[in-house]
Amino acid sequence: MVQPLDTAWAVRWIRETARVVAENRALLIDLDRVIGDADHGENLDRGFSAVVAKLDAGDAPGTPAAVLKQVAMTLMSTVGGAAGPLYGTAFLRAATSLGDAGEVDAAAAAAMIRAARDGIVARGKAEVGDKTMVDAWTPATESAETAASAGATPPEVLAAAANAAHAGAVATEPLIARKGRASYLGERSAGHQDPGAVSTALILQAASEAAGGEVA
Amino acid sequence: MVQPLDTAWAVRWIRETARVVAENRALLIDLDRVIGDADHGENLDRGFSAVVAKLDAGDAPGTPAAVLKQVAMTLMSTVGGAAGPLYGTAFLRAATSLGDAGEVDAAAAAAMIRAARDGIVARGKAEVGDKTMVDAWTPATESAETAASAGATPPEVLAAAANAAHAGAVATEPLIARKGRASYLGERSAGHQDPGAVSTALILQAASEAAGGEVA
Amino acid sequence: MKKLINDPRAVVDESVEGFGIAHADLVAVHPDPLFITRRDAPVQGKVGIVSGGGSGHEPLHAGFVGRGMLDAAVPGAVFTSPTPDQIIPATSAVDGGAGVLHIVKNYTGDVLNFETAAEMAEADGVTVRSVLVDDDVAVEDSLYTAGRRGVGGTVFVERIAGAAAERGDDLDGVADVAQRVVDGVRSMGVALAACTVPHAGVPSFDLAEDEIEIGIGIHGEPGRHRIAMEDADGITQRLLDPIVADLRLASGDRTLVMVNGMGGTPASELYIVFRKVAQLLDGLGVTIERSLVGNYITALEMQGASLTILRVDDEMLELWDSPVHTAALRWGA
Amino acid sequence: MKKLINDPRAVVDESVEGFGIAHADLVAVHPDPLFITRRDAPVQGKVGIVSGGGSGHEPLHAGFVGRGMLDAAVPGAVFTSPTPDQIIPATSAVDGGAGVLHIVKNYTGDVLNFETAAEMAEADGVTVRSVLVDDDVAVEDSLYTAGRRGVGGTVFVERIAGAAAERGDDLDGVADVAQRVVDGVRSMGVALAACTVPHAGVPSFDLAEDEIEIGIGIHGEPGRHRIAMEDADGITQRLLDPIVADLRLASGDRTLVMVNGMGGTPASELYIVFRKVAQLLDGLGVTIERSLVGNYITALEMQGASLTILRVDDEMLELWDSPVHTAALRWGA
Ligand SMILES: Nc1ncnc2c1ncn2[C@@H]1O[C@H](COP(=O)(O)OP(=O)(O)O)[C@@H](O)[C@H]1O
Ligand SMILES: Nc1ncnc2c1ncn2[C@@H]1O[C@H](COP(=O)(O)OP(=O)(O)O)[C@@H](O)[C@H]1O
Ligand SMILES: [Mg+2]
Ligand SMILES: [Mg+2]
Ligand SMILES: [Mg+2]
Ligand SMILES: [Mg+2]
Repeated sequence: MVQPLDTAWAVRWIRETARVVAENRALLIDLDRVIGDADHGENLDRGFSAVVAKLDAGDAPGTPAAVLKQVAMTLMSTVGGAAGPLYGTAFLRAATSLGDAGEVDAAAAAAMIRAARDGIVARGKAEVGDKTMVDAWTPATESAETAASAGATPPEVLAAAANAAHAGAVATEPLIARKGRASYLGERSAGHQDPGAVSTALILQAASEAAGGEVA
Repeated sequence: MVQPLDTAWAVRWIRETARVVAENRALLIDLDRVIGDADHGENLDRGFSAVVAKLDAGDAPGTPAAVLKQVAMTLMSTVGGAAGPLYGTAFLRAATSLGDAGEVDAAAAAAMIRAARDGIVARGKAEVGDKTMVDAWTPATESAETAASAGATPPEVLAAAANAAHAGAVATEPLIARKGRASYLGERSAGHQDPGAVSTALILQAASEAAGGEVA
Repeated sequence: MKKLINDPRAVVDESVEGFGIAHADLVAVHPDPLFITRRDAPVQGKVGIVSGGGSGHEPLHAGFVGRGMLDAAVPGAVFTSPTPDQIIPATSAVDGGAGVLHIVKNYTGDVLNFETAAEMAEADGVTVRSVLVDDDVAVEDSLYTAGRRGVGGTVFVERIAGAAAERGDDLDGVADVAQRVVDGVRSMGVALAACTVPHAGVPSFDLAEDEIEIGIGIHGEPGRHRIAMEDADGITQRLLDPIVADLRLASGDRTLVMVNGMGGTPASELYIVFRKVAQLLDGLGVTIERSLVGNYITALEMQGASLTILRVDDEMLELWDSPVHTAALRWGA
Repeated sequence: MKKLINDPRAVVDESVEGFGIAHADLVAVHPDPLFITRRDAPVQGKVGIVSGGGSGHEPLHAGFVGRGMLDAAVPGAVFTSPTPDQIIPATSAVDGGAGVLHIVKNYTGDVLNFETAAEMAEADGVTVRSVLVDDDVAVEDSLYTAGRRGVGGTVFVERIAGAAAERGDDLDGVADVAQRVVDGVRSMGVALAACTVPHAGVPSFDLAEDEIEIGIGIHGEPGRHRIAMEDADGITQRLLDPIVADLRLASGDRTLVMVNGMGGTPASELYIVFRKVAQLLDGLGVTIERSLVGNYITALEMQGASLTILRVDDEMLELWDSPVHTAALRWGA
């Protein structure tokens, strides 16, 4: 069941994200425990619970961009840590890139992912290979853009992004961290997936599933 | 090999005590750990090591009483806790009871043990059955006196005392402590031997062995 | 056993040595026999205050040596009361001609050693009075037992007696106010995990992941009973109830409250306990006039806390607020 | 996991609430969004000092709010930096017209959240300067990493910057002296046992009975490497050496030294470490002008210690000695 990327999709995406983040709270805490400070799952769960509470309470925002902007502001004020500002910026830039469109087409979907990714890089200054969420967002962006230029449907663009993010997250395992808290471990950071890269894959997978997309 | 209870015997007694206390240090700590504060073996080991160091260093005291008085002063100033003053008093009273005799006969041996026991009771105010070292000293005193009046040799008096002290220590196991640190546990103090009663048995056994006595 | 120590038998000496270096402006360490005095001891004309006991309860007692509190502290081996040959010179060293008060926690060993020392110091011409602290409501007080233990209340006794001495009260006056604090103070403790005595090398007791010990002392001894783990609010209620009952605290009473960490408990948890104490006392109409939250009388690295409550009057409060300058308690100076 | 807590998610709120009750004479707690200010904030004409970060490091930062130190502390969730919507009102609340200094420990999260908050506070008309504390020599400082972490040095920066602000220095002056402290301070830590983050429920890492972690931070993260257990003197040498090397400490240098407990280490052990530090520095001809020994910046109930050394000059010492009155650090007031 393929869905248009409209405001309802954006709301579904965010609710689905909250659900999978809650479901994977312990996993994300545990990934962060090994090479960080054991809070990533707790932080995101707190943040996306607040996001859902806001969706439940307020008037539904009128555009996909308005949904994402509300998410950005809520994450910024409830998550804290590194992930709060990074995901906050990502959703804010994503919202900005969508403008006031009521529906997101394939090119706009790819552009949205790039905007999010570029926002994270602008704030966090991490490069590909530093073992951060950038290692999931970057291949996601590239795959989304490739799919969009090849004429994929919007849901297909999101599915491509999600699959690439997932692969990117898995590929962080052997890396030695050079940014974020895991970098303090030096070589001991190798051998574990980066929690932020894994949560990125979850978020993009939620976007895809909210669009009815199939994720491999 | 039965020995006279002279100054040499007193020195042998004390050295043998130091040896068995060191040997049973961990046992005494462990008994005290369960119903007290895990220091009895450490305290006595520190004290009797100091006693031996003093014997090694100084001129040999001239009488059994002089030996025991030196022991008393050293224990008083090195053991601390409850056992320091109690054993200090015991050895002081024992020394006093011996006067300036060069050799201890059977009656004097029994009187010495009673003096030690009465000193402990005077200082600590414990009664038989309170689960303290008094529960070893009291039967030891009675057995020693019985043996002496029955015409036993001095070593036999000491052996009787040691055996009774040992039995008294074992018999503290089911008791509920009413004095000393174990009393804070109330009924939870039952089921364990009292560390001070056990160390009393070791000390009296050393006295007997130093006299060539056989301990059952 | 993992500890930041060298030879387990040198723990007290080395620790006190470090303490002496860190606080050389406040104290002098006398190494053999070991005791600690105020830098400026004896203070002429002032009653000297001496306390002591087994080590392992830091900052008690050495951390409370200084103006407005103790003149001398006498540390024994870990959990072992000191010996008379330490207490006697400490007593003489702080006698400024007005006599010396011994503040003794009620344990057989402490009582006997301080008793002997007091007798001998008196024979040397120092007037000594003693006050016995026995504030632990976890222990039954009866003629047929060793009586209640001295625990957290000791901190309040040392502070208030020290303030009275600093004010210039005579020996009987200082002893009297100390006794009034003893009469009005009660404590109760809980352990979540045991401590390990350095020379023993194994934990003093074993607790399962879901058990706690209620009514523990400060020597790693087990408590009165063991219960299933509860939340902080529930545990706090268990600490408070017997104190309130024993002191017969009622609406209108004014108190000094200490939530004390046993050594291994983070400050954040102590404040969670304090929050509940404040709520419960407020519910009873009891006022908290002053409070301490932190590690003041510990049992090595034991995890847990104790609650101490003193019913105060204006005089005690005035003494409490007067200047104090020690390593562990300082204000107004 | 055994802790004196209620709901693991309420730990910070409840603990800060208790802190606010216990220290109502010093601080005001603003519950939503959560931050703590000096009772008398804003102090007109004085530069405001704000710090903050994840909770779990108590007494840092709330314990350092008061005269001569911080005007506001902003606590995040446990080990999670606070959010801009907390930092912004805290900043405004302590702006007495002379601007506000943000003291930020160098972690990605803290840096990003404080950066955003500073930008927004500036937009609201508050002049903000920031200083980044990065004193942990366990971490490699390079363009290609997140840089060194901020740990124990934060205490010195907060105290000395706070003193400068209290003295009446302007914002640039306060920021400059804070930066001088950052430049001159280095730290190194060791863990004997990990802590357990309340919402995680399991220890942050596992250490065998005979292993310790060298170069740990304050968030329960593992250290740079794991070695076999050593005695206190050996461990102290390992903490000191890299600091001495990095600061190029040499004969004649004057220092401020902190031996800090990670939360679960008894004071007696910290003094044993301090003793060795004093001996080793003495051997190098380096003077310890002032020292702190105790729990000042912790990682919940972690067992271990950290060593922090600041090379001081007369001005820093004068600022250090000036009156400070906070829950955790107090003298001259
Ligand atoms: N500089 C950075 N750029 C991009 N991502 C980063 C950066 N620093 C950290 N991250 C991401 O943030 C994640 C950690 O988030 P979280 O645990 O919530 O914050 P914190 O590290 O403050 O505890 C890491 O797994 C990593 O993916
Ligand atoms: N009042 C008392 N009378 C007689 N013996 C006592 C009394 N109190 C304690 N003891 C003895 O002292 C022993 C404990 O000695 P020790 O552990 O060295 O001292 P502490 O209890 O001060 O740690 C107990 O096992 C008991 O036999
Ligand atoms: Mg984290
Ligand atoms: Mg004992
Ligand atoms: Mg003892
Ligand atoms: Mg964090």
